[in-house]
Amino acid sequence: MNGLFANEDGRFAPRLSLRLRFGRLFQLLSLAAVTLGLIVLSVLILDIILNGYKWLRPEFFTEFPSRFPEKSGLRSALQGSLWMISLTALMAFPIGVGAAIYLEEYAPDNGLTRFIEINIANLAGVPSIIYGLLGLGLFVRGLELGRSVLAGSMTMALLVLPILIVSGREAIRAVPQSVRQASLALGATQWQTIQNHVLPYAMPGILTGTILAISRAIGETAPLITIGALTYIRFDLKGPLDLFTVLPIQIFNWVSLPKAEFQQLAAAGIIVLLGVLFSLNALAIVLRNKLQIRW
Amino acid sequence: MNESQHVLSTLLRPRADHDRREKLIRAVLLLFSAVSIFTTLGIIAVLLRETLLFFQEVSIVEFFTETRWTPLFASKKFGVLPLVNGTVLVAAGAMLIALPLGLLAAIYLSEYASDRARKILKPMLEVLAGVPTVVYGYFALTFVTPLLQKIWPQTQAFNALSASIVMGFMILPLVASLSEDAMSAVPQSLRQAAYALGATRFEVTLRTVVPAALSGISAAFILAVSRAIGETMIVAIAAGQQPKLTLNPLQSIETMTAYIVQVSLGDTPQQSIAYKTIFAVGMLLFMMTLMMNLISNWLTRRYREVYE
Amino acid sequence: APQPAPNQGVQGVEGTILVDGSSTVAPITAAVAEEFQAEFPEVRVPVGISGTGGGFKKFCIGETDISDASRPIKPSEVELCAQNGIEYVELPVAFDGLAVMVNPANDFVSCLTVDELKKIWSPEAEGVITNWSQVRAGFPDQPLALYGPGTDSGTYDYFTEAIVGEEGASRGDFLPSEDDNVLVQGIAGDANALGFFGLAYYEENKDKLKLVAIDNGDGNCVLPSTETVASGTYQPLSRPLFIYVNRERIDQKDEISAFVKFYLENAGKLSAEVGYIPLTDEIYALAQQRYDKRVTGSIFEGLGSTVGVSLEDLLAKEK
Amino acid sequence: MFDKHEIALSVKNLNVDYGDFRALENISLEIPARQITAIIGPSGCGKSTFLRCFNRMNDLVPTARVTGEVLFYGQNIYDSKVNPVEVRRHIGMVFQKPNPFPKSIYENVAYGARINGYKGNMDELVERSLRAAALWDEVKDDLKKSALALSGGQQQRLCIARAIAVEPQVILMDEPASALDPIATLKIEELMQELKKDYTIVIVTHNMQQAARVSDYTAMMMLSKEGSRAGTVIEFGPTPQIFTSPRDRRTEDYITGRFG
Amino acid sequence: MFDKHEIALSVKNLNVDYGDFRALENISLEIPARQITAIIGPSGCGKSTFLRCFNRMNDLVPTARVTGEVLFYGQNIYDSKVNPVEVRRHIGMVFQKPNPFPKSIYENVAYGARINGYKGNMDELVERSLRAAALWDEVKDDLKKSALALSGGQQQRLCIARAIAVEPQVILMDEPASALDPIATLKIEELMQELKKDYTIVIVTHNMQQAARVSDYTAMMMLSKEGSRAGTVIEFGPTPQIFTSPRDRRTEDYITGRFG
Ligand SMILES: Nc1ncnc2c1ncn2[C@@H]1O[C@H](COP(=O)(O)OP(=O)(O)OP(=O)(O)O)[C@@H](O)[C@H]1O
Ligand SMILES: Nc1ncnc2c1ncn2[C@@H]1O[C@H](COP(=O)(O)OP(=O)(O)OP(=O)(O)O)[C@@H](O)[C@H]1O
Ligand SMILES: [Mg+2]
Ligand SMILES: [Mg+2]
Repeated sequence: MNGLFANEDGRFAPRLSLRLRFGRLFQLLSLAAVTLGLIVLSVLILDIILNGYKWLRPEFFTEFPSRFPEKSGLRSALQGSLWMISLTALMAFPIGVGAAIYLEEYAPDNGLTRFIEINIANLAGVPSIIYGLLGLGLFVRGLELGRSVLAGSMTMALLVLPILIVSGREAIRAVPQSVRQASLALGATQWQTIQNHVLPYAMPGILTGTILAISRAIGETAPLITIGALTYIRFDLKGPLDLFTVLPIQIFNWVSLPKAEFQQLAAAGIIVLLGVLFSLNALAIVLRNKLQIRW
Repeated sequence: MNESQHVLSTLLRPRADHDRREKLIRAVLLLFSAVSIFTTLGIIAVLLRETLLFFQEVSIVEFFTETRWTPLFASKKFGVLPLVNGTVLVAAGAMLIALPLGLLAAIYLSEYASDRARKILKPMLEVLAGVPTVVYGYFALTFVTPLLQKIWPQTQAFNALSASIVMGFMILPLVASLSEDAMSAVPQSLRQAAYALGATRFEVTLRTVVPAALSGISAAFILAVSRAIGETMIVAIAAGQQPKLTLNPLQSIETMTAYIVQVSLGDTPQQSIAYKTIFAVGMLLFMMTLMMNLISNWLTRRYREVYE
Repeated sequence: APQPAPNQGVQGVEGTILVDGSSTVAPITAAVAEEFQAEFPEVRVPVGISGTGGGFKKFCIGETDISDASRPIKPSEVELCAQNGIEYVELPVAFDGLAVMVNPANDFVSCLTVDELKKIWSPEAEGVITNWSQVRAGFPDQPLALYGPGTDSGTYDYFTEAIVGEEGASRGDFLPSEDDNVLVQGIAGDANALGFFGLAYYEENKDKLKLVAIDNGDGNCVLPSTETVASGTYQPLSRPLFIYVNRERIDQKDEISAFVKFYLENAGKLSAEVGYIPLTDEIYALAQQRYDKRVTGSIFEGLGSTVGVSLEDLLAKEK
Repeated sequence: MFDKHEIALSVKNLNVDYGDFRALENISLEIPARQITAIIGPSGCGKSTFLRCFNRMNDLVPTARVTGEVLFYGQNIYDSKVNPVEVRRHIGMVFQKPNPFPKSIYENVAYGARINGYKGNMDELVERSLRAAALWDEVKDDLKKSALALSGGQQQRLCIARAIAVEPQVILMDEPASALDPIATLKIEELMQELKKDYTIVIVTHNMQQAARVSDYTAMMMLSKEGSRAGTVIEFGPTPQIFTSPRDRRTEDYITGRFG
Repeated sequence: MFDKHEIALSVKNLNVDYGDFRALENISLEIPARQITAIIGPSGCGKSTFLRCFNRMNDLVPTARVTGEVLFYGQNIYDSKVNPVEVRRHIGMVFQKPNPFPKSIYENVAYGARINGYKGNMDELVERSLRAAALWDEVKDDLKKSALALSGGQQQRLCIARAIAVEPQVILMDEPASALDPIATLKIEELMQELKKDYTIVIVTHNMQQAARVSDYTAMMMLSKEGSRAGTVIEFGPTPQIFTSPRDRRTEDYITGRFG
């Protein structure tokens, strides 16, 4: 190989084989990182599935919780989770994306903007239980929504907003400036430019944020317990102002019961929760893959 | 001349409907951003009153200098340092896993994996982020801890390390996903420029793509650190509830969040001083993440590379 | 078993009964609610687990109708209720036995005296009593690892009061967890372990744990069981569990009075089903009387403790 | 100077600063309507910056500050009452680096018309614009293909088609033919001649021949003085005059230095 | 054909497909060492695609498939034993659209030298490369400034400086002067004459004058046949011959159609 490029004049020392070996090592390392993550996931999921698959019978979905494991189901929790996720997404998505747009596209570079920015980053680190306290004071008591699924969703929306905003901003920032210029030069208004170009091109990144946010919201327990989501519900959820429970609370509850069968029931509950998560995310993922542009 | 009149009239007749719409949209979006301010104000309002009440009974000096934290014992000591210690220990451990592995995973997905592989692998990793944290907690306790005990027999049944490890894996997809997005958004022309100079894929990745995506990567890192500090259930289950000033990850510790959840779901009367501690601890946690964010904000502003 | 069809059961009574409070008591209330709703399909009884403290906070400002409690109401909570004009009827519903356990690999401990437990758990023991040989002459030279419920739990408070003599007074260097299943894991995986928690969790994990009998100073080693707890021979580690009912709403809302009545009638059977120990028939009868008369306030007021007191005596005194 | 031509754009005492750095200094000139005006000058002297002043694109560069006036048929477009969106709608632009939207070819062309509420037949408009930009034949079979998969020159012509499609009154072109082959260049130049019947055209070019060939008026830009890095227009007049008898020594040097 | 010149690159039966679409068809030619070879032809005929074949940049286009051989001093660079990194190290490239790194000017130039383990004085190398690319005077006071704040032409010259800095054996330039003013163009052309003493240069240009002025050999590309969209080299030879007595009718049409 070195013979090929013979007139190397000694002013460079490319040491290519070393660099290539280094690169291969690095590639292996990064592949290992992905694999390790997936192995952990598989072990975790396998463990759960082995524990719980027996309980995934039709009754598991149609029955309410009971003190008898065989008669127990997660009907109310599943309803609650679906309601809560939909309401949360409905509130958090527009607000989160809107805020991201404002900060990237409109906000002047001043103190207020910087304050908002830091504020958002900071909110991402506030423990979820504190959001629970906030939700209890603000929505349950302040707005008198009671311990309704609406109050829970609003709390959850606040909780996931930072994730949405931060990822949304990064996605929007990654849209090349030249695209904005092209659109504005055609006489598009700023909003038209955002609506027709910035948002569509940033959508894959925004959807990643949405996936992460939904994932977070669907698995959270502590803030909902604090605002008074109930663990034990034997009736159907009829509207946004109704009392509710969610899958992770039901799981949390089963896990803490003494009977071993309930532990397995919890595992089955987790399988269902992951199933819900998967189907919701699948939608976002399909969309994301469709929308991905390589510049 | 009618042309100039026409131009003049259209120029000075800014399409009123458009204009009003633009203003409205801008105002609404500003309002959306302000939600975060209201949230913060709300949190401060929730925390501040009780925190002040707490500090009327306990001196701030004791809070920050005392090395024992026993508000629920008969002999009460209010030194928050053990809790801070636990939080930092677990979060640092989790970051040691999540940041390098997450970034490496992102690099693999963005720079090495084929299009098809990426489309399959990325969502699979993201499922990791959706497993309820309670599940992770049990996983740490019943799977990771026994493993650790085989390696280091002195490992306690509840310990910081297993919580750190599992939390690291929980946060990994957050880092990987967001970083991968940032790297995918780096224009292909930059990669070409580097390749054309005889850079290997490794060098293109590390010297061109990663720096150009640094803004997004650091945003992911900050979210990850914040998430680690704020995570509750894993530590509450697997790391124990024993506030201790130690750097030994094999020991049981208690984090600030685990303490907050323990007390807020526990049997202590909510009017007691013991209960008020959670507001003081929450406030401190809030301040800590705020400091961290101020610093990282300053850093990213300095080192951000804008590409076009 | 098939669900009762909606048209079965008692008609006419409808509404929602909000229950919140201790997670220890919640399984009993949930079991009662399950049976109750089968009979009264128009009544909805959701049960929350905000903890005894969180439950009382909500109860005393009128947000809930019934509060589950693993300890009697405390003075600050009494005051809060009073401020908001909330009167309540306090009703014991079951016993919770506290079991002391070691790892099955431990072949030298079968019985411990209260004094030995005190020696192990008292605050002075912290960093001092760290080896089984220090507990009793003849125990092997083997490190001692302690497990117990979180310091925020009623169980912990009860245990420290009963063993050490002061609520919340104990050494700090034990491994606590809010979750009894976590403790099971801990003790099952640690040959040096000694720990305590609710008897129900032992019953479900007999193969992983070894139960320790308790000698209450009289030389008799007693193992906890339904009989020994109910009869009061397993002392001092059994505690009563309660529900508190909003006095005003009993009369305002038919569904609540129906529910409480149903609760007292069925608590014995149902609490046993979910792993707790029923009170004696006499105590249930006394509780029923107390309820019928709508006696408000706590029988423990001024007492501040449930350790070593006989529920039967206390309730009887009230008549 | 151009008694026979109406004045479309008139620049008065224009300065542009990027932060501390003054990029344009004290420019005044008048651009005749329905004529082609070329801006020439060495790289980095501020041609693109100057061009961006005509449709307020400099608003988008955060550090840029424009002072002075640009009158569009007598109306100062930097007046606070004027909406820049409206300005850009009437004064279109083709950029130096081709910047197609990452959408299909069709969508790229149709976009501007769509947002401006074009009421005619869109397919026709797209075809007409692509033909005018000499791109139709190459892409007619594949209008759905992503614009990013086009060659450099194709992208540039697409951007021209896109700008034409909204039928602005002025078209600013920043080196529109720099990425084009002679045939395409000629077509673009013919297109300009065509467009000039109705539109005012300002082009930046560093191709002297092109300037000489197509433009009616030429503005010669240079760094204002030795050592400074601020550009200015040192000479402006009818193209033949600039190319045959420039008054400024530097213009002569620049032009002759290149010709031949 | 060029007995006096060693052959640096030799192309044999080269085809390139983008997915289903054949972009280049059956190209064979030989590029002499230490000479300047120009590739001319209409937009979209595959000039850039062809150029990218010389340093395996097409490897980076997922849909692109190259068949045939490109021999570099006799060694097929598409051989599986050959590492593309090594190829690119020795066959440098300047792209059609300027693509500076979002780093400082200095870092842009130093980048390639650094990764290739340059042993000399980096400051000197940066200065030398920037001077060679005729950019030094404009940026010498501000080497820390972001490359993105440069004008279009400045960016292009920066990319040239960056490519020179690693001292490759062959330099491929895709329309290197398309964004440059005549002065800078002249400097680049002079630079090429300078470089050609040591280096082999291949440039794509649509500027006939430029091709005639600077190149020693010229390859004329066209779509291979009417109706097809695959490009090929229809004529190749010494530049004077191509420009004065082309053998192919289409070459003559193309060149004469443009000149004058
Ligand atoms: N990545 C790609 N995917 C699909 N088709 C492509 C891609 N890149 C180029 N093409 C097509 O291949 C043909 C040749 O493109 P190429 O960029 O090589 O042209 P060119 O001769 O350099 O043109 P120009 O002078 O306009 O730059 C064009 O029809 C173009 O649309
Ligand atoms: N965004 C910016 N920030 C700071 N300086 C800038 C910016 N854009 C351009 N400049 C500087 O302003 C000067 C004029 O730039 P401009 O792009 O207008 O030149 P130009 O005449 O169009 O050059 P070219 O022919 O190379 O395109 C240059 O010195 C350039 O470095
Ligand atoms: Mg320019
Ligand atoms: Mg090209």
